[in-house]
Amino acid sequence: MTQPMSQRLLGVFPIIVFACLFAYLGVQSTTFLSLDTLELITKQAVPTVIVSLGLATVVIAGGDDVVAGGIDLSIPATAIICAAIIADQLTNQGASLPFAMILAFGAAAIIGAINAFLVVGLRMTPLLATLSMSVAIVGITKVITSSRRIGVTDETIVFIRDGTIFGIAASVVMTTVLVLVFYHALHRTRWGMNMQATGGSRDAAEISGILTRRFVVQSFLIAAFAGWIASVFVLARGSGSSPGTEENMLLEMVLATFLGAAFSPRRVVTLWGAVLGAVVVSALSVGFISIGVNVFWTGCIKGALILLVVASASVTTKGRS
Amino acid sequence: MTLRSVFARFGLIIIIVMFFSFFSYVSPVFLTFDNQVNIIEASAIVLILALGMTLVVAMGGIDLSIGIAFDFGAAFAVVALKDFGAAWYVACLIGVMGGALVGLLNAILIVGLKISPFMATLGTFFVGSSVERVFTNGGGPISYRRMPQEYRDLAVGDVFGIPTEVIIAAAVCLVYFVVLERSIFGKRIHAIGLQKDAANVAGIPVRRYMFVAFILASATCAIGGLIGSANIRMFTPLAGFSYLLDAIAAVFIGAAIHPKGRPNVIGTLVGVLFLGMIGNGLNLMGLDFNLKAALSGIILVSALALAVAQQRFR
Amino acid sequence: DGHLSLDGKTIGVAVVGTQHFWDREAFNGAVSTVEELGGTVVPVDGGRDNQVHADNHDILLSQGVDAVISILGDGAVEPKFEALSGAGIPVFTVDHQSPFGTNNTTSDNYYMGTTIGRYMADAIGGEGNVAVFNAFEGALRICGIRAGLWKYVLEDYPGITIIQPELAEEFANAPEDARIKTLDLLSQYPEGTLDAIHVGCWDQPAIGVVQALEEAGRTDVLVTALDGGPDTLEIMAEEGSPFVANVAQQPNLIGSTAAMNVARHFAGETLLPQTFVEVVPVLGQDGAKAAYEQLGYGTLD
Amino acid sequence: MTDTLLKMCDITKSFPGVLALDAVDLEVERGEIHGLVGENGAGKSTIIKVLAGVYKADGGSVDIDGETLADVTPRSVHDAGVRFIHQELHLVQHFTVTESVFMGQEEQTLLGLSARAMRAKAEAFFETALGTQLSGKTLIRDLGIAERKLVQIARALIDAKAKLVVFDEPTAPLTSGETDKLFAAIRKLKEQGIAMIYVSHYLAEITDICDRVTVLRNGQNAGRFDDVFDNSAPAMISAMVGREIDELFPTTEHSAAAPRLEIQSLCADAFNDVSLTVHRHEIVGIAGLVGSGREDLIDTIYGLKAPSSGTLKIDGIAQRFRAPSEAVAAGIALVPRDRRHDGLVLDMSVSDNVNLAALDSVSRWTLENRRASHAVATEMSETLDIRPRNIAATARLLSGGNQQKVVLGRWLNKGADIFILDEPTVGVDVGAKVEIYQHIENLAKDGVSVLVSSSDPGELIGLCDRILVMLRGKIVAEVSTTDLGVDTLVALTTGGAVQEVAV
Ligand SMILES: Nc1ncnc2c1ncn2[C@@H]1O[C@H](COP(=O)(O)OP(=O)(O)OP(=O)(O)O)[C@@H](O)[C@H]1O
Ligand SMILES: Nc1ncnc2c1ncn2[C@@H]1O[C@H](COP(=O)(O)OP(=O)(O)OP(=O)(O)O)[C@@H](O)[C@H]1O
Ligand SMILES: [Mg+2]
Ligand SMILES: [Mg+2]
Repeated sequence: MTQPMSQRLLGVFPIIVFACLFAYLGVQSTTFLSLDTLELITKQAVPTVIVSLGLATVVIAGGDDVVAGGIDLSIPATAIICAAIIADQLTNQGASLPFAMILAFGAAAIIGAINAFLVVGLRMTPLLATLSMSVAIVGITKVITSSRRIGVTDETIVFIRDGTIFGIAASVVMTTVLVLVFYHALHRTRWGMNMQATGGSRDAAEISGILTRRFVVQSFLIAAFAGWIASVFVLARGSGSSPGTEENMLLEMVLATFLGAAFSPRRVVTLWGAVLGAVVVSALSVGFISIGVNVFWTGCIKGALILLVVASASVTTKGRS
Repeated sequence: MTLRSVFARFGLIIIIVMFFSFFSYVSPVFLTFDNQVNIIEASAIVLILALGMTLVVAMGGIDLSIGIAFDFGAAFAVVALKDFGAAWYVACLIGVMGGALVGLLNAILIVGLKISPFMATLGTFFVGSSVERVFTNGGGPISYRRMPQEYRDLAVGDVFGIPTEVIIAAAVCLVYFVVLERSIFGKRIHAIGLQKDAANVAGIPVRRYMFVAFILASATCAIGGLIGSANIRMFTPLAGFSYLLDAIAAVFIGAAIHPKGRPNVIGTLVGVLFLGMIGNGLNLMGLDFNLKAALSGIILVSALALAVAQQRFR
Repeated sequence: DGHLSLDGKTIGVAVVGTQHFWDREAFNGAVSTVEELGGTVVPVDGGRDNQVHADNHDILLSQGVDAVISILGDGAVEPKFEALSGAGIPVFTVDHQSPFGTNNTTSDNYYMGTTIGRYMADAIGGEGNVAVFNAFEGALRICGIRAGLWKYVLEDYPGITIIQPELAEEFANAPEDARIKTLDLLSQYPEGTLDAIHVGCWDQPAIGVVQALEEAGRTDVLVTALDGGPDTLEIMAEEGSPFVANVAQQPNLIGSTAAMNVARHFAGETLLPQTFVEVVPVLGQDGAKAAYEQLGYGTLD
Repeated sequence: MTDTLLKMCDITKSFPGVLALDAVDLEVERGEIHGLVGENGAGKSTIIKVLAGVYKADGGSVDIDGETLADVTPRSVHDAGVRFIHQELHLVQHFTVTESVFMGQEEQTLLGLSARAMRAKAEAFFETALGTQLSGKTLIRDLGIAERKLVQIARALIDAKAKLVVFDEPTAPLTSGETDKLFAAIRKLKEQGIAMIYVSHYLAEITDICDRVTVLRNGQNAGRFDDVFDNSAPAMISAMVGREIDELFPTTEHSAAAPRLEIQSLCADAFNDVSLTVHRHEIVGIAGLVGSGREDLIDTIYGLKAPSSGTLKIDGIAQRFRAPSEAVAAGIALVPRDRRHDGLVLDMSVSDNVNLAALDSVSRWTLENRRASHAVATEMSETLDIRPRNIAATARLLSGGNQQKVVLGRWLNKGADIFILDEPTVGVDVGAKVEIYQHIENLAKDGVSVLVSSSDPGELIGLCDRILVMLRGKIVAEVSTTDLGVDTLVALTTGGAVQEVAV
């Protein structure tokens, strides 16, 4: 039952589109196709990659129906509140980084638990639960920071921002390790397969003896965990916490994760798809700048491209079923 | 009647009444006629957008681009008035058509290209935002202070003392109620929302209905845009986005108080008024604005949780 | 300045966002002047996210530009400036004073804050209750200066009370948001108990404030704000407008001046740490009309 | 071999308004195949779901291996060695065969999943236990229904720890060849001492493989057959329905009149060059194995799929349907094979479902006239004897047979000229079957053209005037049903060799 060549090509069509685009950008700009640019692209994608790991986990465990299935829109807000807590502790309260991180972890755990309770306990639509949670978290963040920027000069944070490991940006190395850990857990272990089954078909999973509720709960906790981890990189990126960064991150996260589904031959949300999606979105931004596209037009081109890819993915999937 | 059954029947209503009493208690102004009118007036635009959203959600979709439709409605109308000297009613028509254009794009993406509504309308949101920015050379407002009084009256006029925007919102609400809850069009929309394949086999032209519904929803949101632009006599690019969350929240609060958990017009109305009351009440309480932001978020989560819990107790 | 040139130079222009009139005009001024001087522009836009804005400087660094003009932004950009200047790329800031910048081109924010304070105090006869929209005081240094000095001036008027808590405007959909908040405020403070509303750092919300006052028939409440873009000057110029005072900036000129400063730098001139671009205090209907003309926005009849 | 493996005693379960199980006993001995039969709504699925831990019983006890289960949960039951092959194809569409077979029982080492080993095991299991070749890498969504059923079975059995396997109507989507394979597998399991509960509406299957049979009626025990013979079926039927059924099929001769539906050289992916004509007053059957192109043909006629070439005429006028709505407008009605997915809007009421296709006729100025629509639904539920007689009931809550009647009612209400029935009685009990057959017969009498596609040869022979046989996407025979034997028809559908079949 092997697929014919043409179908396999269709399966990777979205990847081909982007490969062509990047080749074009590379020809147009002398700097785009270089290792330095690649490092820059991945470095800038780091916070999005990490929150997308969280979202991908929730989607994998909850199913990819964005309204009724699994979605967690509160991850960026979680990252922002954790960043605010850490920045506040470090700069205003004079606490140590580990203590600040533990405090932030507590906050993230509470958020994850509330999300899980709302979705699993009360059976609230995840879209709704996490969207409203996001609003609440952003509000609480404002109380913590009084809507002010809090700068951070902690050594570790600065190392994550500027440091290198084996000559590669520290944040990229750390994120790569994190991605591998996530990938192994979700795609290469029994636990991960059960998580995937839970999202693939709740009924099927339950009948196979999988405790689906537990997995959905875990997915929200993991998402909050991803938000917590991301906060450190958010702090590093901004050398502190700046108000109002969650909105952009939210859009990029959703985009990256669901764009990733278009990259997957099975057309489902996967971890590596989400990571690739985040990197591609970041590469588009850098690429457009490097060939001097009018800044007012970049959003339009980005949006159109994404629609093109998602449409091609949807058309090719329909063609096979 | 047990406590549980009382809660199951009236849970959210009790919460609403509790908040109402609380605000009346802490703020002497809350209960005044003027302030109640303020709440209703401030809810008019949100209600119109939430109704468009109700239609889409009832059909099993979601529309993240209602803000763009709102903006297009405002932009088309203001430009028609300002640059083409159109009569106010012509401008209204053009505005609604501008909004419908957004719906058309959604419909083509969702019905024609079979992209999921979430992704498609997210894409429309990106493309639409960018078009707005390009069109306004980066996002500057288009102000038209000397717009015809009739057009301004869409927002600030009144009929027998009732503000026009409230009348418009009520009219849209009534039309939506009839269409969605009483007409056979609505019945078919609900059938599509519940089980698309079955509706298709039952001979409902699903694709055509979805096409029409997405356009209708966007056109409705454009009416909100007309009022919005009349309110401040200008078109502010990307203004519509700020209504998205409230619209979604209102629809789902409304669905939560429906016996079968379906999106519905009356529920949406209740949801919008509830959100409006909270916003107004917190404004009147004299809290620090950061604290207010936190409280309104926490109230939103709690209210939604209660609404859903109430349903579970049935 | 006819001798100035940016021929063969590539200049990065980073702006935090372009939705607001001020930001966009400063950006356009910088871009067009760089191009007029024969330079090539690499433009980047942060989409109103200070962190994205900061990140954009890394892209400019990797593009190997000759100089960077950075418009607005918060502390997140400092390490990026440090990296740029470390790589020998001079940074010219706009409205953002930085130790790593070669020069900051800006309006005199101190003057703006005190001037608008005096104008407002005079307009309400030195006493009364005033409300203020002031969400950005803590977030941006320039806003801190403007709102802080406004308050400093008001300390001289014991009869003026600033209503607590202060109000917060939203950045997105600012006029409509301010309109609704003003309506709520008006129902709280009936006729005779509120004398003025001030917007602490800019003036888009003032459009909605004026709208609400007119709707509620409360044009006895006076409005003051800062920036003085064409839209708000037009409102001020209307008959009987409650919007009585403003301090107009010249954002396009500011951007353009920053670009000229880049050229001056390359021409070997020594620049002062800050270049101040003139602001135009605007008082009353006639003042608005005059300013509108003076700033080259056209004429208002 | 009289030692009891499973003993369910006095199981009582009520749902709001329904006493689904009323002190029911079910005993299964080690190594036996135990049949469970009963009309639709008799309580078969409910007692199985009680055993599975899906429903909590109101009363009664469950003993497995002589030990009373303190808590009947999916896990405790699974640990006790009970496996379920559910009627629904619960599978993840985007999983591979291997992933599906090992779902919930993945094998892993310290380094992670043993993907290769699992795949080899799965493929070997299909080969040896089920006699099929199936690549472990194929995605479920690329499989046919029958293959998915096999995956489901493999999943339940692959760990080789099963003591009791419960099959809920496993053969419904299978062809007779596959059924034989399945039976072979079942017998092999039995040799290993594994007991089975076998739920089916096909009594021939029951008499074929079951050792003992429990009959339920109205949520109560209605008898147990400790010895099952080939000729036990009539006795079972009378226990099930509480009366004798001698006439399953109405026997009217139709005088075929003018042609109504004409198809010429219709081609699509799954079938080729199909031509057929259905006249007024005529019931035409389409026989064929699952995968013979029968299903795609029906979908294509109804506008669900597009043909690549060929013509379709109604009353002599060429038509091209791009969607079912156009077919409906041309007077065609489809009773689909998957009524839960395609037939009903499960969360709408019986009334709404009955009126869904003909809403225009119960509306005034496009507003729904509720009095009219309720009247229509009430009348339809009388005519078809839909139980419960509550038109406000949600369609989801009806039993299979009653759900089918609602679908039928919708089209009777719409008044279509051409009825296409795809597997009209799958999962429908004998009593309801008779009623449905009678309604089909009445339609033909009234001048409607009927096209029945079915995998039940007996049904086709009993019901139709003519049968077209499809094989590998082509019509290979057209036979009159007068004096047609089941074995002949089966021989035609399987492409030759006459086989022993279950009716
Ligand atoms: N969850 C439920 N809620 C309410 N009623 C139920 C529920 N499950 C089953 N019933 C009712 O219980 C009775 C027994 O149903 P059950 O499904 O066990 O019958 P069955 O023998 O499996 O029928 P079929 O042959 O159609 O499969 C029916 O009247 C059914 O309507
Ligand atoms: N949630 C529910 N509430 C009420 N009744 C239900 C519910 N779920 C199922 N039922 C009833 O349970 C019965 C059995 O459902 P099930 O899914 O087992 O189908 P079935 O009866 O086996 O159908 P078929 O006869 O087609 O095989 C149906 O008669 C239905 O009325
Ligand atoms: Mg059953
Ligand atoms: Mg059944």
